[in-house]
Amino acid sequence: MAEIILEEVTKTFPVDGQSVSVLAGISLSVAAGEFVSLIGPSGCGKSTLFNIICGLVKPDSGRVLLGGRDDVRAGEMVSYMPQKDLLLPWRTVLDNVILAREVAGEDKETVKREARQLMPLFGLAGFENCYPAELSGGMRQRAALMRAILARRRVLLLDEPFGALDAITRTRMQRWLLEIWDRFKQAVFFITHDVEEAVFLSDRIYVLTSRPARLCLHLDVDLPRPRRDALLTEPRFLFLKKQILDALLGG
Amino acid sequence: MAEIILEEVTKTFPVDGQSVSVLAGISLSVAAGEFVSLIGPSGCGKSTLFNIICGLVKPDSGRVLLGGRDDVRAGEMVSYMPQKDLLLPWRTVLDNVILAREVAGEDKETVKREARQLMPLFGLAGFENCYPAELSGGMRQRAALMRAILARRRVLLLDEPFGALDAITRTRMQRWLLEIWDRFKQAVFFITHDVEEAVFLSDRIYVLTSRPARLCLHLDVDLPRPRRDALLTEPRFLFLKKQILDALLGG
Amino acid sequence: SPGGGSPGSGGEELKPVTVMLDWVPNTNHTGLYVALDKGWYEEEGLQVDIVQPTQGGTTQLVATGKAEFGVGYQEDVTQARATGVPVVSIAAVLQHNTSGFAAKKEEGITRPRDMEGKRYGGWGSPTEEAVLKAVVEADGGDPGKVEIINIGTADFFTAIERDVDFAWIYYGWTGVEAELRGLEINFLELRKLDPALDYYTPVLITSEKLIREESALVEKFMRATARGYEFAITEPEEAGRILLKYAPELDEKLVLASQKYLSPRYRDDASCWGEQKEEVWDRYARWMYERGLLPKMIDPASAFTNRFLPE
Amino acid sequence: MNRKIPAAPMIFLLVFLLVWEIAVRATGVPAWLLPAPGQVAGTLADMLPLLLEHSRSTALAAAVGLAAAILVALFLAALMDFAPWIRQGVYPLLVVSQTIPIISVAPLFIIWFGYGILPKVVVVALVCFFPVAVSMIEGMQAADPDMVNLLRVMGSSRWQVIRLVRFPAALPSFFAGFKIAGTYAVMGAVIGEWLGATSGLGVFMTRAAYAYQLDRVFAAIIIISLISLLLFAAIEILARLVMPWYYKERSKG
Amino acid sequence: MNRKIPAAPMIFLLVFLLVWEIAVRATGVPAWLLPAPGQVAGTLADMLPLLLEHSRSTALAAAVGLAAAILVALFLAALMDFAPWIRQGVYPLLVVSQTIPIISVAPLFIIWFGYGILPKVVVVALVCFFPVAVSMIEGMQAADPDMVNLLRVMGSSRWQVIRLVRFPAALPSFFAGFKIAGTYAVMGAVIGEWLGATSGLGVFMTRAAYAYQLDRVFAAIIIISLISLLLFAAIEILARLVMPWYYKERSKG
Ligand SMILES: Nc1ncnc2c1ncn2[C@@H]1O[C@H](COP(=O)(O)OP(=O)(O)OP(=O)(O)O)[C@@H](O)[C@H]1O
Ligand SMILES: Nc1ncnc2c1ncn2[C@@H]1O[C@H](COP(=O)(O)OP(=O)(O)OP(=O)(O)O)[C@@H](O)[C@H]1O
Ligand SMILES: [Mg+2]
Ligand SMILES: [Mg+2]
Repeated sequence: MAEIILEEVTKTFPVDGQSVSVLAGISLSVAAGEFVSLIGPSGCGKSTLFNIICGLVKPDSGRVLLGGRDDVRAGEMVSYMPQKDLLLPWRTVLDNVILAREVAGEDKETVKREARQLMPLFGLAGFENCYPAELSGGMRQRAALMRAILARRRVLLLDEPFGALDAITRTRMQRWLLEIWDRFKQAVFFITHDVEEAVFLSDRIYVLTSRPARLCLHLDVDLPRPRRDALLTEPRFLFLKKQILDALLGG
Repeated sequence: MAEIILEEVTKTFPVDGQSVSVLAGISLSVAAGEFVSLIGPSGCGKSTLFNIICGLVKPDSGRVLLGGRDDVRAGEMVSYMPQKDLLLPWRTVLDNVILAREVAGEDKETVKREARQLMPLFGLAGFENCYPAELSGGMRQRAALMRAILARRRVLLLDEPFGALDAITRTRMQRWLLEIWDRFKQAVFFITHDVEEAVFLSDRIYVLTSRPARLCLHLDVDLPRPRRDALLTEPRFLFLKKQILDALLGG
Repeated sequence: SPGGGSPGSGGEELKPVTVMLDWVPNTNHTGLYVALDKGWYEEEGLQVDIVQPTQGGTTQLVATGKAEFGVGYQEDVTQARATGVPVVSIAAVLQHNTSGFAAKKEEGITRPRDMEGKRYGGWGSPTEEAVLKAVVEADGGDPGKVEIINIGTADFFTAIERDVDFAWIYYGWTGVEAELRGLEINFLELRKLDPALDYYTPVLITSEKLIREESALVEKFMRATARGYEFAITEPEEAGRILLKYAPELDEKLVLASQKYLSPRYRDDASCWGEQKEEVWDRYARWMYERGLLPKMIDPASAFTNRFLPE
Repeated sequence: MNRKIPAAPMIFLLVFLLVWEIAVRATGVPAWLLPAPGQVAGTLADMLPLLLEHSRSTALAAAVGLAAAILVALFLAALMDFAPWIRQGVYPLLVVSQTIPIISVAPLFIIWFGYGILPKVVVVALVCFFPVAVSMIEGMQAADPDMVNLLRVMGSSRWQVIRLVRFPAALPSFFAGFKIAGTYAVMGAVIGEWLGATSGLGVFMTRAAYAYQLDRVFAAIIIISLISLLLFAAIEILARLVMPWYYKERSKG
Repeated sequence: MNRKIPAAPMIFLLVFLLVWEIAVRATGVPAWLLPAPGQVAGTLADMLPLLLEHSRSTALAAAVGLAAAILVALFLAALMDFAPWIRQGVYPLLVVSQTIPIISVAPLFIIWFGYGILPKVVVVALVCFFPVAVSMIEGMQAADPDMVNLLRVMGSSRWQVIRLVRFPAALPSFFAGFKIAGTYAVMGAVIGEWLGATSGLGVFMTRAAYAYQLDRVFAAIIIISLISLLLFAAIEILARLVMPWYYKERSKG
């Protein structure tokens, strides 16, 4: 069953008096348990698309179905990691990462215990009681990712979760994200700028053109799972990567 | 002559009651007209190092020399692009990018003309009169980069300028940054997480260990300039890249 | 503008003069407004500006010369002079004290000792406490059994609605209003309770300096003012209407009724309007001094003067 | 704020008046204690010319005083940003300036400023500058310290940091203080008139109160409220003009 | 704020007093108009026990009124965040509530609340709740809309959004309003005492004013200022306790 279905979604923003078309008829879907990536030039409308799925931005036309219905509150199904980390400055790291569960009314202490155990995994051990302003850029991003994952919804929307991470940490987090995904069978919808990352992680990849965004490539990543590091140099992998890069260049 | 010299700089932050050593004796230098990169794991202290160079954070011990002197105001020599874009939300894109020149007392209209011409290069044409909140993440980063470059100082400190950009835009901006650098002969001190990017752009690369940060590798990039895309697959390039990755893994 | 002086009719320069009232314009001030309205001040070469003040500021402002003339009370002038504020009373607006204690009829306060066990609503001056104590004591009551509450700016009618049983009123205004409302009250007139309490209230005041240096001005002012009050004595109805012209915010019925009550009492048994007797000043100052209300006894003869009253 | 339903305040006001009217009639409160809205409306209509005449001088004093207050407040806020010791020295004095009951030093006011419009203006300014100054000072302190640092690295002078970052960052807070001050301005002028004046709504009210005409007092209060509401609305509109970025961001959702 | 130089306010105060003393002596202003600080200090020392006794009831009214004001303000601010029509309907009424000169409706106060501590508390609350409410409302509106949106996506109720984002985001603004209100509280109690009371600094001042003892009036003003400053300092300390994240961030540089 499809968790997310977008049908011919369009969106126009008024920019400086004129109206700029951002999304020009996007249709796509993310099935249950699927890992789908979204790639596109900077400023093409990826974050806007996420905002539309979350119900934060109203599309000008087109339909958004969550779990097959158009009347479901996004919050019930979807957990969202925005591009800006949006950590609450008045909450410590620990209090920030448990936010979604606290909102859901769960016992704070239980969730905190769970969160404390995950801290080392996100490289945040020892910083539980820091305020966000005391973290480095990458640490903030990891905290935001942790908050989204701790929410435990059926769909994870991740907007460039690894953008501020160094190569090593990034690789480690990728591997670990795949593990999580495998374990909890959430659907993941993933925005990234890193083509290699997209191919390595995804079942399917949508590539968008620059503004106004249209789909210019819809790619099935027919690589076996579990994915191993060795994959990165295999011809099929490189071929897929090349296809995407070409689509981006051509788009 | 060295534009920036750090001698045995150390820095400790109080974190949650305990003191966490962040920089454990860092000595490095950036010569006039040189392109130097800084790589290190997320949260190791790279941004802190930049803040120390700018005089925003006081080191616990060690010396910072700018232009060979320790009494010079950072602002006179250095232009800083912070990791957070820090665009002023009440100024339009155009007014944001000219900020440093306006502060220097230059005629606003002249600088604005100059800025307007550069807008397409940064992919911001048509968004001159938008407020930052109306930009995408990547566009904000490009505006912040543009602001730093328009400042025209002898040293450019860039903290992950291309983190939020897609592969294509990123490549284009890299090439263009090299051009600028070639033209204006500024020294560039560059924080990045992308090892390939560092090797492609730099004269020299410093690699830091994780917290507390120490230098674990100091690498001369002995690749000819001008650098071409073909370089990316040359053995020497791949060797240097591998050396850095090993240092990061070992550190 | 209400209360303002009109420009001179003749070509000669008019001397600007400020009169500061004691409070809101009322029938105590009618003579001033009549003189203003009839142009009698201008005839004397004065351009008079009548200003409504804050409570308590008039005496100081007259003393400093910020206002040439003001409306005050004997008690106030005595207190001020004892503190060194150089003001002098130049006319008694009313010949006798028309104030007293009032209560609703059903309270049954017909003499001071009935105040025992009742609650008195005052405005917080030390003198009123002393007065209250004196009259209750003189009537054989225990002043300690009278509860005193500061009702500040609240008016009599509101105050007696709740928490307060009796208060100190001017009959010429509040008592008349009670009559108009048909509210039956018991009124204990102060001067009937103790002759020492038959002091002048209100009075017109000026500063010692003005008397010393510009006595001609004071004379001119008083000439026109006396004319105004004489007119108010003989023509209450018209005088009341003149007051209403300058203070249209007031209640017409109340002003006219009050004027009718006050007009015969401006001069009363005196030989002319405004006359003051040293005996009255001396008696009340001594009374205050004996009760510790004054830091020192004043010279009653220098606290007032009749010399500016027209023959 | 949704601008499509300006009916809401009207409805609230009507409900409020209705409750008041009914309460007065039901409890039989006499008019000299609490007049019913209907009666007040009648009085208001009768006295309108007189009220408007008095309003003019009150409104003028309020406007001039408010403008002076804003200038003083902005100046002080900027000054206090220059050094912590100025801040620490001046802030308590500002607080003290607000704790002096104006009425009790009224004679001084008249001696210093005379009987004209000046003392009223001074009272208004004294009442209004404090909320603006505090909001501005706190708002400037709340500016993102990283932005301030960025400007410092750019070589900004202190004054440039204030002008380019702290002031604009403090604008939402400033307008909160401005709204408070605007609300107080007319009231301040009325209090100023109690210090001594020949015209103005304060004069009107004291006289009406002295004559036990509470309906007239309430008519004046209605005029005061209307002027205050107009002022408040004007400030709200000004805020939208001065901070387009702020309202744009907040109307996205 | 640098906590290492608490000498600054003292120095400013001394300079201020010195200027005042010299001005009084130089111009020969009589004591019944403006007493010199030296004289006031003497009076203050003499009258201290009496002043402290009066202070007690004033301070109590101020504290209780301020606390009530904070509660009302927080409640109203939260209420107005629930729907734009509530906001649009209630906000003007709040403004109107501030434009009514308390003195002119004093009789109503007394009818409703009698002559005990209650009318004073009500006056203080009425004076104080408005700055807090406005600051809170505007501060809540200033919360980062993206954070609010994030909470919405998490499925927060309106109340959760208020509690988890809008309230904490509004805290710096809230404390600005709290400081303004705290400054007004003691003054409000004194005004309340003018409406009718049996003890308190307002009563003391009225009596002293009747006897032209301006030195006593000023002694009372000094006590009022001191209590207000203490209250102000307490609010500042409270702010530091409640918003450690805020002050941490701002002391980095
Ligand atoms: N103001 C502060 N207070 C306490 N700790 C701080 C503060 N600023 C930075 N730190 C700590 O210093 C360390 C280094 O931070 P820094 O921002 O320099 O890292 P970085 O190398 O730039 O990381 P990234 O690549 O993730 O941006 C982190 O552990 C961080 O928690
Ligand atoms: N609130 C807004 N008002 C006006 N324009 C907007 C607004 N939000 C987004 N836009 C515009 O919509 C376009 C797409 O923005 P979006 O953030 O979706 O891009 P993106 O694909 O996420 O880019 P990036 O990779 O740089 O984050 C941009 O041109 C941006 O200027
Ligand atoms: Mg984006
Ligand atoms: Mg960093």
